[in-house]
Amino acid sequence: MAGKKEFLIKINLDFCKACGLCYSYCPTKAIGPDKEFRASVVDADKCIGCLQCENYCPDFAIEIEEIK
Amino acid sequence: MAGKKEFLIKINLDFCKACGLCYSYCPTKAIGPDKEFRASVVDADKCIGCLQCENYCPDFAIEIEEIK
Amino acid sequence: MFDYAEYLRLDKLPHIWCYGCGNGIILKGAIRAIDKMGWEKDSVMAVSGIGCSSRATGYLDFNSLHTLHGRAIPFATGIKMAKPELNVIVFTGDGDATAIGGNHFIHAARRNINLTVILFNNNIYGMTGGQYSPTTPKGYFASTAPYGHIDPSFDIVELALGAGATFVARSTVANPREMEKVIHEGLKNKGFSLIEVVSNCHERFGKRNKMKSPYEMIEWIRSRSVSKVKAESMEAEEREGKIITGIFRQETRPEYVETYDELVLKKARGGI
Amino acid sequence: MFDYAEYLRLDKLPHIWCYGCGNGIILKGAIRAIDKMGWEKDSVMAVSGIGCSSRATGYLDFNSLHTLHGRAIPFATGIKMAKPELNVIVFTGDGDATAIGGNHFIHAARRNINLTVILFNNNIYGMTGGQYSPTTPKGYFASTAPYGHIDPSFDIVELALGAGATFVARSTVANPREMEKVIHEGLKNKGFSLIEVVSNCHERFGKRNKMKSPYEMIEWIRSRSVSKVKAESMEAEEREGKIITGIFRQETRPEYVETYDELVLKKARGGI
Amino acid sequence: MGEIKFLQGNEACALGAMRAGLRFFGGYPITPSSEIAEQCARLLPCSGGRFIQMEDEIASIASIIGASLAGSKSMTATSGPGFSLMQEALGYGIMAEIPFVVVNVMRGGPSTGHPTGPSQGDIMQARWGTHGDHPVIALYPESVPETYYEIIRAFNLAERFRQPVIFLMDEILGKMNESVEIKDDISVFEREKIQSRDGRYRPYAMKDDIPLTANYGEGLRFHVTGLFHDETGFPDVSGENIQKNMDRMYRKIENNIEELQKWEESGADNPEILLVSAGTQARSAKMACQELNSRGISAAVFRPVTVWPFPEKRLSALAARSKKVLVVEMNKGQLADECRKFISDEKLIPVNQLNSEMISPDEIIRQVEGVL
Amino acid sequence: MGEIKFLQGNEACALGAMRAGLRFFGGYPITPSSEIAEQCARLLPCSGGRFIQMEDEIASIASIIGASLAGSKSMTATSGPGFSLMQEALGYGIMAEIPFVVVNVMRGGPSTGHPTGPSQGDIMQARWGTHGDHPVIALYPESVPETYYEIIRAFNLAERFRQPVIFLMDEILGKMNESVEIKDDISVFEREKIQSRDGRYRPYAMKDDIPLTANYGEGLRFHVTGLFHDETGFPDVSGENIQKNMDRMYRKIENNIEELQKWEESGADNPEILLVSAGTQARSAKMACQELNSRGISAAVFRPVTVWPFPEKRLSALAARSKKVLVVEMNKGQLADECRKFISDEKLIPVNQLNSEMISPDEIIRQVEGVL
Amino acid sequence: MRYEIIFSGIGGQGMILCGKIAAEAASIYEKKHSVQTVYYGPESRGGIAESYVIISDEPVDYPKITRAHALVAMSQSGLDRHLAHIHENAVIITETGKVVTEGRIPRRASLSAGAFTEESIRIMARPLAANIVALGLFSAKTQMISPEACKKAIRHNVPAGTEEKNIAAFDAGYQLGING
Amino acid sequence: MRYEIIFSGIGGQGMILCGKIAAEAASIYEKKHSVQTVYYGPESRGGIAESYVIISDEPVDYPKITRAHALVAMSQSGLDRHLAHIHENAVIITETGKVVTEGRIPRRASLSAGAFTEESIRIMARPLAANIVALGLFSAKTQMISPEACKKAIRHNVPAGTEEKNIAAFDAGYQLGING
Ligand SMILES: Cc1ncc(C[n+]2csc(CCOP(=O)(O)OP(=O)(O)O)c2C)c(N)n1
Ligand SMILES: Cc1ncc(C[n+]2csc(CCOP(=O)(O)OP(=O)(O)O)c2C)c(N)n1
Ligand code: SF4
Ligand code: SF4
Ligand code: SF4
Ligand code: SF4
Ligand code: SF4
Ligand code: SF4
Ligand SMILES: [Mg+2]
Ligand SMILES: [Mg+2]
Repeated sequence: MAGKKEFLIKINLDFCKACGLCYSYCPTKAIGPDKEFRASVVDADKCIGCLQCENYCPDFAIEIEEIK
Repeated sequence: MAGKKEFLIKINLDFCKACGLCYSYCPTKAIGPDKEFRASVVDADKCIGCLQCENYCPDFAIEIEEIK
Repeated sequence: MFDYAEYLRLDKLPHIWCYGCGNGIILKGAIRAIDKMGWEKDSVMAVSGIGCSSRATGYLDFNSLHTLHGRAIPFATGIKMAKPELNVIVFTGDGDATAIGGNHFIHAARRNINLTVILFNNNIYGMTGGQYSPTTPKGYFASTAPYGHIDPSFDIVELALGAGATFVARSTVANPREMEKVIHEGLKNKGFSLIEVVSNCHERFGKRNKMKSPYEMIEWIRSRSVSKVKAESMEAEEREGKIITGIFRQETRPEYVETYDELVLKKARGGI
Repeated sequence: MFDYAEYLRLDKLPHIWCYGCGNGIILKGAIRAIDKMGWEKDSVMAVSGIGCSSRATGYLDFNSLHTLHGRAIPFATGIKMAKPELNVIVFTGDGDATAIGGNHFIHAARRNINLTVILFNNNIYGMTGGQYSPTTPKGYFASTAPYGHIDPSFDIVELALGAGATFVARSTVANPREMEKVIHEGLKNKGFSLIEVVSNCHERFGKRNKMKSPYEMIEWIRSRSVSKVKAESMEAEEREGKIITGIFRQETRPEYVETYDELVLKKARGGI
Repeated sequence: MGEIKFLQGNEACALGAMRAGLRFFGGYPITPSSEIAEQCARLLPCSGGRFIQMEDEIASIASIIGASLAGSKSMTATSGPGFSLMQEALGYGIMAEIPFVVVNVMRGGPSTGHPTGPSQGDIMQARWGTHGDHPVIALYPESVPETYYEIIRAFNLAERFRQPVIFLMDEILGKMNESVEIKDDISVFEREKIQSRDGRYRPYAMKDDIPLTANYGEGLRFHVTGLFHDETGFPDVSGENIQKNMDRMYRKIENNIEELQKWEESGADNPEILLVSAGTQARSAKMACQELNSRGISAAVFRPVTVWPFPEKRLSALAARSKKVLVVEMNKGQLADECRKFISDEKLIPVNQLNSEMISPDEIIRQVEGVL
Repeated sequence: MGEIKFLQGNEACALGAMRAGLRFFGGYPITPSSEIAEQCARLLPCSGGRFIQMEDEIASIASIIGASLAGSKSMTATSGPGFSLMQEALGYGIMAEIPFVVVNVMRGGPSTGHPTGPSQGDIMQARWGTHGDHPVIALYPESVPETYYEIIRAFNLAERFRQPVIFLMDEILGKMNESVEIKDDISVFEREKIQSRDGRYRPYAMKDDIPLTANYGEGLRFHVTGLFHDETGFPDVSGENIQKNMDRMYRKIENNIEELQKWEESGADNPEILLVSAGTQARSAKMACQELNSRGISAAVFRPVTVWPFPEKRLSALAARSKKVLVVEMNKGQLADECRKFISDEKLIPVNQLNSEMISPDEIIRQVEGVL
Repeated sequence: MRYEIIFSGIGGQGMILCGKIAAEAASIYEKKHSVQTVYYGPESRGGIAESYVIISDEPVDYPKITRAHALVAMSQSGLDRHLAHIHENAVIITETGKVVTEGRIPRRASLSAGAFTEESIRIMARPLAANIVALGLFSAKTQMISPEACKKAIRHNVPAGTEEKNIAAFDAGYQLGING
Repeated sequence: MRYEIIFSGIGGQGMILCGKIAAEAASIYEKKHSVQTVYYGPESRGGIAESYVIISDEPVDYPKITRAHALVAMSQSGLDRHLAHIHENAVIITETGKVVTEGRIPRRASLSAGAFTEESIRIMARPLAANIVALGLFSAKTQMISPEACKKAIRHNVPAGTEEKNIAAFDAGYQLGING
């Protein structure tokens, strides 16, 4: 789809403490919990770059980068 | 003069520190300073019992009593 | 005739305050207000910190406690918690209550514990020789402000309101009868009451600021005083430097120790 | 992409805070706001007291100082007086700033010294295990309130206003972008700025009060939040228990150290 | 036999205080003492007492002084940083001769130091922390059951001598769990008061150098101040009055030193090696001593329970008969330094460790072997 | 010869501090120290420094620690009650090794005590007032000119050893007027800094056990904490690190004890009678000594100027040669007690008075005659 | 005899409670002498949190570990840190999958591992009682404290309402020990 | 020789300033050694406020009074309290009318009294300089400190603008001494 932005979801599992905030607040469920409740990418295409996950993550463990 | 109240001006010179507040605030100048600036009765008849002197005296050194 | 002697430890007089010091005027107003409450002397507890003003407790024939600089309120809090039936009155100064004791002041206000705080605000540290206090007005001189004072002052009334006090009032020694009245209102409040009384210290403040006599200072105070009602219709700039008098809050909220007894004591007994 | 790493001491991460602790959300918001100021890192001085929240300074690649419980503000005051060119930011908690440090808080506000205080209000003493703080809401449980808490809370915004702060705002972790904005406004103010950020501590507060997860707690915060504008049209009872967010004062008044330098330094030099 | 409870040291401190008649606790949380406050918050209202968490440690100690003056047995609990903040008001309590108990659960210092580590670093501070000359009473138990009983003794001494009592614990003790037998026959000292007045009531009228001040609110209106004062309670800063009262305040302790002091001796009689150690650290010394004894080395342990006034006389006598005295402490040698006053430098061997662990029996034995 | 000024002790303290490079004073007034603050308020802005009156003593000491970290030589001044309140932050200064000077003009204690009376009651508090083990530097001059020069030395030692220095005065000294010769050749120590960084800047990198921490705001971003910390300044509460740093902090003092310690000896060589006395009280001892000497009695005075670390070694040597050692103090015997550690009880005679007056030469002579 | 146990883990795993239960069981319900001490970091969660239990027929003087007879290690560091402080024939209890034991256990020591977290999740749908499962295994393997005493102490120490689940967790652990 | 002076009075009478002027005069302008110490009560006004001055050719050790050579007493208590601490032939200076001296002065002591307050009021319409008048009398009677030195010290210590009045007050007191 022309014009649709794409995003890279970068998760740092060394920092992630599995609090669940990022995926709880992700409006598109582009991300979700892994087996140990850490953040993991469910469907990167769904990401709309709203940065909710990044803003709520207390642990500097998830960042969103726009792919140009 | 009938109805005019009379007042006893009681000054305790042991307590008086010569601050001058009582006679400064006396509206009738019934009281005034003595040689050492302590309170003294100038003219008891002028006293109207307004209690200004008593209220301002910081030293419990002057009290007004109505003579009945 | 009002019998001050009834409430005084006469053998401690004359007091140590300078001639014409406003502290004596406030002490008298407080005595008249307490008298109106009709309390047994045994039931009254007078607590003070350290400062000229804090010497007040020594002259009063109540239970009396002269504590540490700034700490009158937490001492009083402990007394109230231990014996809520005591009528606890705190006598304190601008330095005592709002400099070193500022934290205790706002916390007691927050808790709404039933203390009546009579704050002698002479805008200076009197006892230690005239250093600036949190209420010394800008531009005036103090022993630690030799080039003129630059600190903005606390508005003690605003501070008490901000902290949550249920009774907040201000009066001055220029108006002893009004002062007596607001102290009386404060004593009636079941909760934390603050009565700020602006007072004169010609010795440590006046003399450095071209006001040599008690009378001059009291008139200076009078000249800056406006009632709350009048102040409300004034512009902000006009209000600058004014002493606004009156009752600023008079509210009924649950008292701290009563709440403790109702909720905590009850639950604890039921629960265990 | 925002580069947090630029401002972090990465080797100190992961931080010691619990999973989902709001402290991390605030730290990030603060970083973004500081970034907007365009300051050199060398010119930023981060000062904190003691508490979970006060650990923030250790993670920031600025000049940083972890002081004593309650004393971050007077340490910061000394730093500002010594080197006014530093941009001094205080990271503190509800206990640190309004319990033991309450007095310093109101005095710095009074002076209008140019410090930006970011106050992490999680309504509890996190680090020591969940004792009630001056902002723990009534009726909730804490380790020292086993029968339910009875203290009225400080409204920190009201307290700062009452003390004379020139910038006063409140935000919450439920709204990280708004938080970032008000912190940024606070940083811009040349004078004392207070930004209270209501935060979540599920570990020490939530778990005792039927909110086990960070998410639940943040939603609880959100559910109680109303904007200042909206709150103004609410009845007093309705406002009860609400977290009112927004900027409550934003005012220009002379800054303390600048005033000192303009008046005192000048006069002293002229006069001697 | 009384009920047996399994308790944490901090919990035993709170329970013992309740047993001693605690009616008011004003405190501010700090690791590793907070459980004492938490327990008091839970227990006090069950017996009609009251708990308050104050805004800081200064307010806490001020509040308990006020409550004590109003007749409630009172206590606060803290650790090093808070204890430092309490020093001014502690001096007020000593000056105005007011009974209350201050618990200091020692952690690693100075400053914030090591909040969750043990230490015995505040022993000298307990003696000298507040300004001016002043006598001090300080107790320091070694175990959870002893904590329970010594806190009761702390209250009894406070009430009897009209003096704050400092109750030292350490992080290990505060957080340790042990069983305590709660005995039935415990004596609790109730405040004695001179109620009679001829003319003005004299709250500081003395009986055997101890003022038997009444409580506020019981009909005798009196004045209390932190200035030097005379029998009436009013300020008197004349040289004679100051000298007289300072002498008396010291005398009140010295003349009752046997009632105040308490210590434990264990191990060999007339030992060659004397181990001196207080608090939980003494338990390690005792284990070491047993091992030494079993190896045929004549060793004993002297454990002061009353730390201040320090049981100098007894220890001095014991030391005189020993060849070496090892003072074993989790600090830089505070009690050892005190012992220098009456034990010669040749005999005295400080054994110190400041790595947030108790000195182990092995280490003590190693040190003993080094001097044999 | 320098200018001669007639100064009050408190004034000399402020002027000397200015001479030492004082740039920031944060204080809270208290009798009998307030003139120091007042003078600093007047003098500091004249040299581009700044003065602030804080809301209390805790804020005062906190502010000067902050200012010192930002590069300004800093001082506060107080008396007993304020000094008690400063203890927690004083410990912070020791732990984080920050240079500043705290003046305590001693008055009658404990508590509010006798605000306008002199005493030497805070000498032990200066050593042990804050919690946890810690080394201390404390100076105590006897006269107005010595105050001027010793306060300069106090700043120099603080800067050199990266440690708060406690400057003791007494009410007599603070309020006394005397003339002072203001010399030109005074050496002022300027803060040495290790500026180089390999990787992260290490503010607590040591040179001869002393950290040469940079100032904030000069391009090296570092962290300071009151927790135990390693060379990087970040917390490290491991046992090894705590032990290592506590040992080093003590060593930094012990290894430089000769540079730190200062005392005065006057009177007879190899005296039979040795008078030990500090501060203004020593001046009375010196007059007594002269009189004794003139009566043919072999007497001398030992006056510690550095009170902590106490000049034990020298005094011990002197005492060994004397028959009796009288320790003359306006307190209950605090230095005398310290002397018990190295002078036998038979030799040691405490001469104490606590009536808010200096012990007179006559009284000292009377005491000496009593033991002859 | 003096019997020493280390319960080691990280904050949140309940090793401090575990030690308290064991010590209380020994002291109150088995009438032995016991003492429990703790070690923990400043972190609220995630730092070291462990406890030491001494059980003896005599009053216990030194309350810390000299050489442990048993080590319950719920984390890797908890195992590794303490291997130097155990008896050569100590009983070691760890969680399967979470703690690597290969090549680390002294030759004469006896190792028992269990899937504590799984068991807990099975019993109460949450991992919270993993520590109690481990305690059950410990009780079975060492026979130092009877299961009855342990269960009494568990009832006394776990939050009201969770007693039965915790007893079940203990039993599960105990069974692991009997069977394994 | 060691010369000791007591300046005694109550707060507000300026006896502390008086002592400072005397000591400064001796030390700065006459190049002797001197020291001044003070005693005062907690009261802002009205309590005891006095100072002690030691002047000597040698450095002064003990800074307090052993036995005073001169006593300037502006209050009754200031005289009475110190009579025990003066040399038998001391110089005593008091204010006429304010201090009763009859039967109190030691036989060999020399007493000089003056109406200091009156003099001050005459000179500056206020009683403030009574202390300086007394200092003048002291200077004349004892000759311990030259009037020149005193005047220099006065200029240095009184509030700006009041120098001349104070010098006049000193001269008036000095004249009293010369004449009396
Ligand atoms: C801890 C402590 N710090 C300082 C002082 C010194 N001090 C005594 S009174 C006072 C100021 C009093 O000011 P205020 O409360 O306004 O009383 P005032 O004398 O003006 O009535 C100060 C700073 C003290 N006694 N204790
Ligand atoms: C003088 C002193 N008293 C008490 C403490 C213990 N203490 C450490 S942090 C803290 C409370 C912190 O609360 P807050 O500031 O709200 O921080 P949070 O942990 O909630 O973020 C307390 C009481 C201390 N370190 N120092
Ligand atoms: S940026 Fe928005 S949509 Fe994308 S993962 Fe994060 S929260 Fe989900
Ligand atoms: S918010 Fe951060 S820490 Fe929490 S689960 Fe997501 S990535 Fe992990
Ligand atoms: S009562 Fe009034 S009129 Fe009478 S003397 Fe007093 S002030 Fe004057
Ligand atoms: S107001 Fe009182 S003290 Fe003042 S002059 Fe009048 S009577 Fe005397
Ligand atoms: S100094 Fe000021 S406040 Fe104190 S007694 Fe004198 S006039 Fe009153
Ligand atoms: S205890 Fe609370 S405030 Fe502290 S780190 Fe955990 S969640 Fe955050
Ligand atoms: Mg005042
Ligand atoms: Mg908090």
